Amino acid sequence: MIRQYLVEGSYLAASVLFILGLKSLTRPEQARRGIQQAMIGMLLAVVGTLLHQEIVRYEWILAGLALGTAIGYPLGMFVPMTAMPQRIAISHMFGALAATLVGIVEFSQHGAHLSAGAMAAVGFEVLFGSLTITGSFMAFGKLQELITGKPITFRGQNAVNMTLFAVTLGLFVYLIFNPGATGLFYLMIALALVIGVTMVLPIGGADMPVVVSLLNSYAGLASSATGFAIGNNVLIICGALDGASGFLLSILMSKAMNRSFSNVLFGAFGSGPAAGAAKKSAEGLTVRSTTVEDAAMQLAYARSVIVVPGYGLAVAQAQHQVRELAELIEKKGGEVKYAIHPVAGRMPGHMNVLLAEANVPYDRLYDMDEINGEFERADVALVIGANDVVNPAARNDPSSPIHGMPILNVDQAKNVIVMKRGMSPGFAGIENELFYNEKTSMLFGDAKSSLSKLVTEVKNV
Amino acid sequence: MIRQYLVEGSYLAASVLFILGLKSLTRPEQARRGIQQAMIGMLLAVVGTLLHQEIVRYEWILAGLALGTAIGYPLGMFVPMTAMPQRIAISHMFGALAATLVGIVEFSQHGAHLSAGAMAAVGFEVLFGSLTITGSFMAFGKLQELITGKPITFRGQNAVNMTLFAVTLGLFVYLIFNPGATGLFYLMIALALVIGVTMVLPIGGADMPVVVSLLNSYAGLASSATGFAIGNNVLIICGALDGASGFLLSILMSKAMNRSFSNVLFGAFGSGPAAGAAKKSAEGLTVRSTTVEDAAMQLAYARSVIVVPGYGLAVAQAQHQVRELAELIEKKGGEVKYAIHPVAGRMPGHMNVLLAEANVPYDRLYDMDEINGEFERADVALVIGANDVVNPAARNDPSSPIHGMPILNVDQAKNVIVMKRGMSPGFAGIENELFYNEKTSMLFGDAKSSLSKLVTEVKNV
Amino acid sequence: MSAIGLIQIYVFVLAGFVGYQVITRVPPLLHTPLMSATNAISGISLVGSLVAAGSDHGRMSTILGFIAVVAATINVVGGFLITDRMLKMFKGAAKPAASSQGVKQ
Amino acid sequence: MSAIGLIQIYVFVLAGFVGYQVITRVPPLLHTPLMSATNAISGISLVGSLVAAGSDHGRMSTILGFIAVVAATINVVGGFLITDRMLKMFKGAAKPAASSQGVKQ
Ligand SMILES: NC(=O)c1ccc[n+]([C@@H]2O[C@H](COP(=O)([O-])OP(=O)(O)OC[C@H]3O[C@@H](n4cnc5c(N)ncnc54)[C@H](OP(=O)(O)O)[C@@H]3O)[C@@H](O)[C@H]2O)c1
Ligand SMILES: NC(=O)c1ccc[n+]([C@@H]2O[C@H](COP(=O)([O-])OP(=O)(O)OC[C@H]3O[C@@H](n4cnc5c(N)ncnc54)[C@H](OP(=O)(O)O)[C@@H]3O)[C@@H](O)[C@H]2O)c1
Repeated sequence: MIRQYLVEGSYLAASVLFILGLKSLTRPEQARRGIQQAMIGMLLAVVGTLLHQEIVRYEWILAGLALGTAIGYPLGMFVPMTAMPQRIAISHMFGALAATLVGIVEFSQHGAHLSAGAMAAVGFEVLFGSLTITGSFMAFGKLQELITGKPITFRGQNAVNMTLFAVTLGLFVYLIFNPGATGLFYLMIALALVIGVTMVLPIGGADMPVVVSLLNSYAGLASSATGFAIGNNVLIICGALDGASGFLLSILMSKAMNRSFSNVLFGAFGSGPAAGAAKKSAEGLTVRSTTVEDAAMQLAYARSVIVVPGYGLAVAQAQHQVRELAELIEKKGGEVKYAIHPVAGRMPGHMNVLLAEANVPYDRLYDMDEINGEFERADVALVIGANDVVNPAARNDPSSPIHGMPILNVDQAKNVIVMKRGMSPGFAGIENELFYNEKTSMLFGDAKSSLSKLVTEVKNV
Repeated sequence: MIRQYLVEGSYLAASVLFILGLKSLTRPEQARRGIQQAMIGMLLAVVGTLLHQEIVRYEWILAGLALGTAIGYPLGMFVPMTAMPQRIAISHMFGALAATLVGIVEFSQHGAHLSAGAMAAVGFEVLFGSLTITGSFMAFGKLQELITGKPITFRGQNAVNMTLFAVTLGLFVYLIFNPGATGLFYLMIALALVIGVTMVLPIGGADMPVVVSLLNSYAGLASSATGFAIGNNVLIICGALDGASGFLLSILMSKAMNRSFSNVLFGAFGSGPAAGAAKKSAEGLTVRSTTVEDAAMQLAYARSVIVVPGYGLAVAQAQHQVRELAELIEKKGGEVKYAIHPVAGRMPGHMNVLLAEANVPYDRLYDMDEINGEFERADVALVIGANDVVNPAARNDPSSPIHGMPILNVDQAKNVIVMKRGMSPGFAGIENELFYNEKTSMLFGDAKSSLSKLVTEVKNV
Repeated sequence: MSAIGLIQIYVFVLAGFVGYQVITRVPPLLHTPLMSATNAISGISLVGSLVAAGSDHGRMSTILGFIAVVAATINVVGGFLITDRMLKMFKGAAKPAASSQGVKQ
Repeated sequence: MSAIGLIQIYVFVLAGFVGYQVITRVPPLLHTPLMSATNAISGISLVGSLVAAGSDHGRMSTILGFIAVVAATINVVGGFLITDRMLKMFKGAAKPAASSQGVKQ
């Protein structure tokens, strides 16, 4: 009896600490402490569980904890920030795997004796769990470029997918009323695993972040279902938190990209069709390229510089060089601000972590809405590896695939310097007028090496 | 079985609709629809309950609903906005009464068979319920001026209160383990009723709003306890919402008054002691009083006027005249804004409802933080029945009882016109330097009649 | 305390969080309607009162239940009516016409 | 569905509200740490996995439970470590000295 109180008390405390932990993320100064509280919550919940009366043998538990820690530690400590998208994708796979396996154990223990409600919970759990396992793994593969990032489509794909989906759903409903049909249960799992694959196949690698967030919310729902199945509230709560987070972030990304969910999931975007239009507006326009020396002069004498980082900064891993350059400019008397577009990079908050890693204080980072009015007063806008998020076509060209997406008003600055390696398009695969603007000078080359050279030059000015 | 689903389903729907209803209050445009949804939620819950299998006779129920509606309708439709504080106080009494009676019924039915947990819930319910009944009634009496608003104190009061409290608490704990002690149960209720009275007696009438909010949260806790006792989640949820609301509003008021909770509850403030200091800073200073004609000239030619309403506006019921005057000034080409201090009046949001009643659009109402920077650019600050909330002593005089309370920066306006009946102090019972400021002219008289005269004069300018 | 009692604590704690977050975001403008709205919602104790008044557990239960129904109904009816009455009064920039007209003169 | 099943729905719905309200207030600055934090917290499925791995319900349960423990532990350990690592990097105006010094030159 006392033991049960302890177990339940630890779960309640954990739930509260988790909520407070996430709440702390609303304020950067408190975030770290809040997450540490959440860790304590997790510890409490684990210790509480070990008191559970059903647990009789500890050797497998200890082995599992040890192995998990051995794998989790490097994943936590050594994965570089640039690999965060794939890192997160793969971790959803682990979460979903745990939920699915717990569901299978539950089913194999009670099988035919499960009530309709319990069977619905278990079924839901393994269904969402399984498709998240393979879906996340596919997303990981695309992001890590183990699989081609191109959408993979074949004729009749939609018909196949719909059939698969309908059959699986049918099995789920049948099992609720006939929980004894063990074979069908495993068939349902197998089909759900296949759905996870076919669901992600036709989506382009660049759309993966939205998919990953959506899978996050599926993993959350699977956790909640586990909670319903084994009667555990902390699981229900965490699942709901997780589900809400994944869902809201994927909505946020879709919105900032000005696309609908269904367009992301079924659009096979970011590849073929758009590429056709790529060269369309470039005709008859010329690009002005500049040298490191000229760019250094401009920056050294600028009173106000706005840095616009993009995905290319992450690719080049040039965050430290940016900070160095900014400090130099400040030494010369200029003011440097960073303009962060909500979908710059490849995941929400990508540029923020990247620059934080290089010790850029976060009060120098400005959200799009805060800084857009300041471009017209800026002497230089320094665009580093950003492309789509500064493309004026989003404002001007109704036929552009990104039309309507809010962008940073870089073209209003007095001068624009763009650093990229060549003229290749960004994520959306479209041409960018900004590069042909008469205010713009292009500094071609890898962002990291260009920035290092700029630092040396500015020092000498 | 189906019936039980319907009942529970209606409760779940009601809970969600209540939460959404309160959430809608975060946005004025949606508020009305949200509250109408909450009404639907209430209807659902009531209809759902009538399906409950324990209910076998409907005549008392119908009689109760009819009588309650007959009393509630006028309380809802005809109580003037100025009487809102007492209106709200008395309604907490009704809420607590219902909770307490349900607790008594529960106890009388199960009595000695209640488990410790259930008894704790029932005990908590009647304890908080009872003290809220009498406490709210006392607060109502003080606000309605049926009882003197002065703190009523007697020697040994604290000792008596503490003893009462300790005995009641002792009974509560004893009952948890001996739920069969029926006599003690009713004794506990009787003592809790007495505590409600003695708790409120020593608190000044002007501090009642804080007390009322606190009683609101007690009533909420009593509801939640009812939910625990009869196993009803919608009660638990509503109780928690209610409790949170009452608690947060009382904190907000205390903060805006720059006082601690314990100071409000045990301070016997707003009466004797402060009044002694009343005349202290007034010596050697003179008041400049003005005429309606002069004030009308000033207002008619002002480019920018900030109206500062206070409790006196509510007393005088002059909200319609204010709006009329403001419209006239606007016709003459001036701009009129309203500066709303968080504790102007006698309850949170008091000035807002008052002005809304007179059809002043709410985007003309500015919170203190929004408008404080604008006073220095205002030609005239028109202070109507406000006193403490514009008292510079809060900034300048560390010995003042309101020192540290944030105030409206009326003294930074180019001219200040103060409308009040005489030189009597406001709620805090202290002198106000602002009235002796050389920029200030006093327009003595009841706010309503002064404003009417001003309207006539301004028309003629 | 039973398993159900335990889960009820979760419900209470979570509802407290929701309440805290919702209420802290209500602007001062609507604090008075907020007070009367929570008041109306607190009339949900009607649910418990109805069962007490309608079930067959002796005369005392019925009478106490009846009084409880009356009290709770007063809060529901009065609370919702007054809240709606207040919210009806809150208007956004309803008359920009009137004032801009004024400026033009 | 039992009475407990019903209450669990309340827990889920309320937790969803809490989640919605908390997450919508997280600033874009911390969206990446948010993703990894929810990831770490989702490792709570460890709780179910531990029971599966440690109870005596046959070899298959134990092995599946073991794998589940490993998977969930990876998320807990990896997730919390990486979140903390990220949050450690976020600094407020740490070097106003350096920059104002620059302006003075
Ligand atoms: N953040 C999110 O959550 C998220 C999620 C999903 C999708 N997206 C999408 O991702 C895009 C982000 O826009 P963005 O402007 O940040 O990036 P982008 O449009 O993808 O452009 C990146 C640019 O960086 C350049 N680049 C690549 N490697 C470089 C290197 N080593 N040095 C210098 N430049 C390099 C590339 O040009 P070169 O090859 O010529 O150098 C490329 O044009 C948006 O379209 C957005 O919708 C974002
Ligand atoms: N809002 C809340 O939630 C709340 C809750 C608790 C306490 N309080 C306290 O209430 C006070 C509110 O400040 P306040 O500035 O609004 O009011 P106040 O300081 O109480 O002053 C009101 C003034 O109005 C004048 N007045 C009364 N009747 C009038 C009439 N018919 N015509 C013209 N003037 C009239 C009075 O002076 P004459 O008698 O000379 O006319 C009095 O000085 C603060 O101290 C606050 O802490 C507020």
